[in-house]
Amino acid sequence: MEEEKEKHENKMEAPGTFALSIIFLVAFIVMWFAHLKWLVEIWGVR
Amino acid sequence: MPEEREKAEEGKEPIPAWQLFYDDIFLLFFLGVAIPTLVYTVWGLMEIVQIPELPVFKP
Amino acid sequence: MAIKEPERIWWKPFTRDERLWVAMALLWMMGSFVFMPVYHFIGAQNPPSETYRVRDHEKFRALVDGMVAKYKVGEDKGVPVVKPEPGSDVFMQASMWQWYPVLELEKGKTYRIHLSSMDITHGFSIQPINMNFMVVPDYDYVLTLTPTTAGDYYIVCNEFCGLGHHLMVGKMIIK
Amino acid sequence: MDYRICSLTGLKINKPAEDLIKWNMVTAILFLAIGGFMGLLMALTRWPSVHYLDTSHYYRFLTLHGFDALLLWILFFEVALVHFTSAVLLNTRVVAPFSAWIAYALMLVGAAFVNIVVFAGKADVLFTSYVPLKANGVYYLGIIIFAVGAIVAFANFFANIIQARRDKAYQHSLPLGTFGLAAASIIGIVTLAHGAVIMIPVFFWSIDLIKYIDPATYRLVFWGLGHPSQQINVCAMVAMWYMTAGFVLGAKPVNEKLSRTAFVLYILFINVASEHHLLVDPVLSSWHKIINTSYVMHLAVLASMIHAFAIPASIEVALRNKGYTKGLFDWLKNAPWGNPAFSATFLSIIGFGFLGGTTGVIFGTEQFNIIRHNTFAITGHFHATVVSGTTIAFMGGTYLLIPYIFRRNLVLPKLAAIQPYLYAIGVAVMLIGMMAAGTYGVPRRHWDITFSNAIFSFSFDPSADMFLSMMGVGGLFAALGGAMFIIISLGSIMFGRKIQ
Repeated sequence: MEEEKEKHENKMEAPGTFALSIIFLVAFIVMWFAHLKWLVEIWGVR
Repeated sequence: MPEEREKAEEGKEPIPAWQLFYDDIFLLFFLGVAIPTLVYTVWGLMEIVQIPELPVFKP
Repeated sequence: MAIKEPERIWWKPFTRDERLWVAMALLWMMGSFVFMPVYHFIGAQNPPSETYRVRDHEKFRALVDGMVAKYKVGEDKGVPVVKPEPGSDVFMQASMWQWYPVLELEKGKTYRIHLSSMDITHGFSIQPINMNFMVVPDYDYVLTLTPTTAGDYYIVCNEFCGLGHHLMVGKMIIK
Repeated sequence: MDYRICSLTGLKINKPAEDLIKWNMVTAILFLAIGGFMGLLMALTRWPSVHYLDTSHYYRFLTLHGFDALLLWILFFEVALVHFTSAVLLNTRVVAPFSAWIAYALMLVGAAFVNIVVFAGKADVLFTSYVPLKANGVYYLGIIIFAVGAIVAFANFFANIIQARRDKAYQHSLPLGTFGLAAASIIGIVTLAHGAVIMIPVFFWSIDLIKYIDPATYRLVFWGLGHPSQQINVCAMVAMWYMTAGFVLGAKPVNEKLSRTAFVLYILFINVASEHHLLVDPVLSSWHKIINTSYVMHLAVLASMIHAFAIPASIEVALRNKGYTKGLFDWLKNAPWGNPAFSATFLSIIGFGFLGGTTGVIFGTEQFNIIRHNTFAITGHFHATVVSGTTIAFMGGTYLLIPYIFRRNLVLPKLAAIQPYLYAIGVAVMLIGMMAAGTYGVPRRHWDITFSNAIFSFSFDPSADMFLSMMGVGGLFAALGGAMFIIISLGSIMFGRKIQ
């Protein structure tokens, strides 16, 4: 039972999707930081 | 553990509490109405009511 | 299946890829959430929230006129150009379809810019620096603004305000 | 009871449910045709070298484009999904067909009021109709009637669920597709209640019975309608993704706990995203802005990222089980790309995730909103979510349901196979053009960005013109793809070969 559970928990069910998701996350982070760059270029306001 | 397996086969193993919570559509309904209404609408209206009048500025 | 009722107990542990993905996504989301309050204290660019209620539009108009009378330094296409003192309260009036008056500000100095509308909702969009704020009638929105680059800047209305919406352009001169 | 057994899926289909789904779907498609045509006119006007419509027609048709394409097409389709998931998927019945038809009639009457009054030129106020901008009373009355009808329709979902439970149509848990529509219905009721609450006083104000509506209060409560109505779409769209993967490939959610957690996070937290529209408003305090825009700590965004993983993963697992196990992407190569229901779903996941979701989180961040609010980038963002996300998903849903519900095969199957690609590429080009133009400060909802007759004249960076032209070209392709969808779907419903 324990063994079975461990085996399940160490399984990669969808490695292809996982790789695609990482690409997505990287694109997301790059876009976010591009906006941070645009933000600091504007005038000060508060 | 054979005993446990037997129990599961009979369908007697208790359903986890989280699963019961997720299955309770009407509790979710209540929370789904209450959270945005309080956090967004009611709080927002309270702030709108409390906005001060335009003070006097020296020209 | 998404189209059938799941097995009796579906509350089951995640596999490795699921666990990793949820952890990474959660980490990134927490990071981008914490950014907001943190930048509020350390950043120079934050949405202002100082606001006053303007029950009487004439009261705001009188403040604008008082400022124009005191600080007027010229005219640009018939609109008075005003050069207020750094640090002072500056009043900018929006109406269909004009920004009044033209402001002349000093680079690197801080001003308290009051925005209010005399009629309907307008959008205060400084171009080409691309900073955008809303101007709501019956409210005074105070931007504590520090222009950091010199040049001519234009104020475009970017909230629909009737058929003359596209004619509503104002000007700011930063020296 | 009046049931038939679907020969393709084995589902037990209740006759009133079938009729309700048919009528709501056809109505949705007709409003998409109107709204989409208006969208074409919008693209042709904002394309600088074409600049087709005059000022007043631009704003008039923009009002209609927003209402028909954003609210009517999507909500009518969602009501069809309400009946599909709460009655058909559970092999049970619509418990109160009469009230479901009342809901349909109210929605249709409200929709007709708004369309007629806008066409007549009495309500050039755009979708948001910010007071004190005033439209004819019929406009607000139409919205109220429509909202009440939609509330009744979503309430029907819960009535059906209670009855299904009594009929022992399910034991403990709803199927995931139904659970997704439960999330959509919960959000729908919150949303439409906000709409009714604010539109009723505004209606009285428009006929001079009430003197004053506070503009800030209107903005706050209106966005309790305006933004969450898009969150209904998100839930319904994600449920559609799961269901299409299930019907087409027999895919099974990789982990019910994961997928359901994501829906629960939507129910609890996604609605506060209304604040996105008020970030650079006066009135609200910074804490209200931060807590609300964070979707309560970005947990609702986490939910989208979970779905974005869980659905392709379920597709991958299903295809791997069919034997496509070589390497990382063999399954992707061998997916049924020629099936428009599947390809539309996959394109919708990519479009919504990469373009819509990311920009939504970024533009919804309190500070970033200063540089994006009311620029064309915002228009790009919500076209990414609503068009390249929801609309494409529902197009796939239409292709999926025509054989099951209308019992007809698709006409022009070759055209149907390429339609999702043409539409998705057109929309992607269009909205990338919009987003890029927005980074140069080009405003949304603006007839003439050359400011040729304005007192102070000013020009945007010339690159903005290039991106606006890109938007125009993309818009043309999208319109072509949209027209193909209308022809194929209505053609199949009327003339498709009958399935026994």
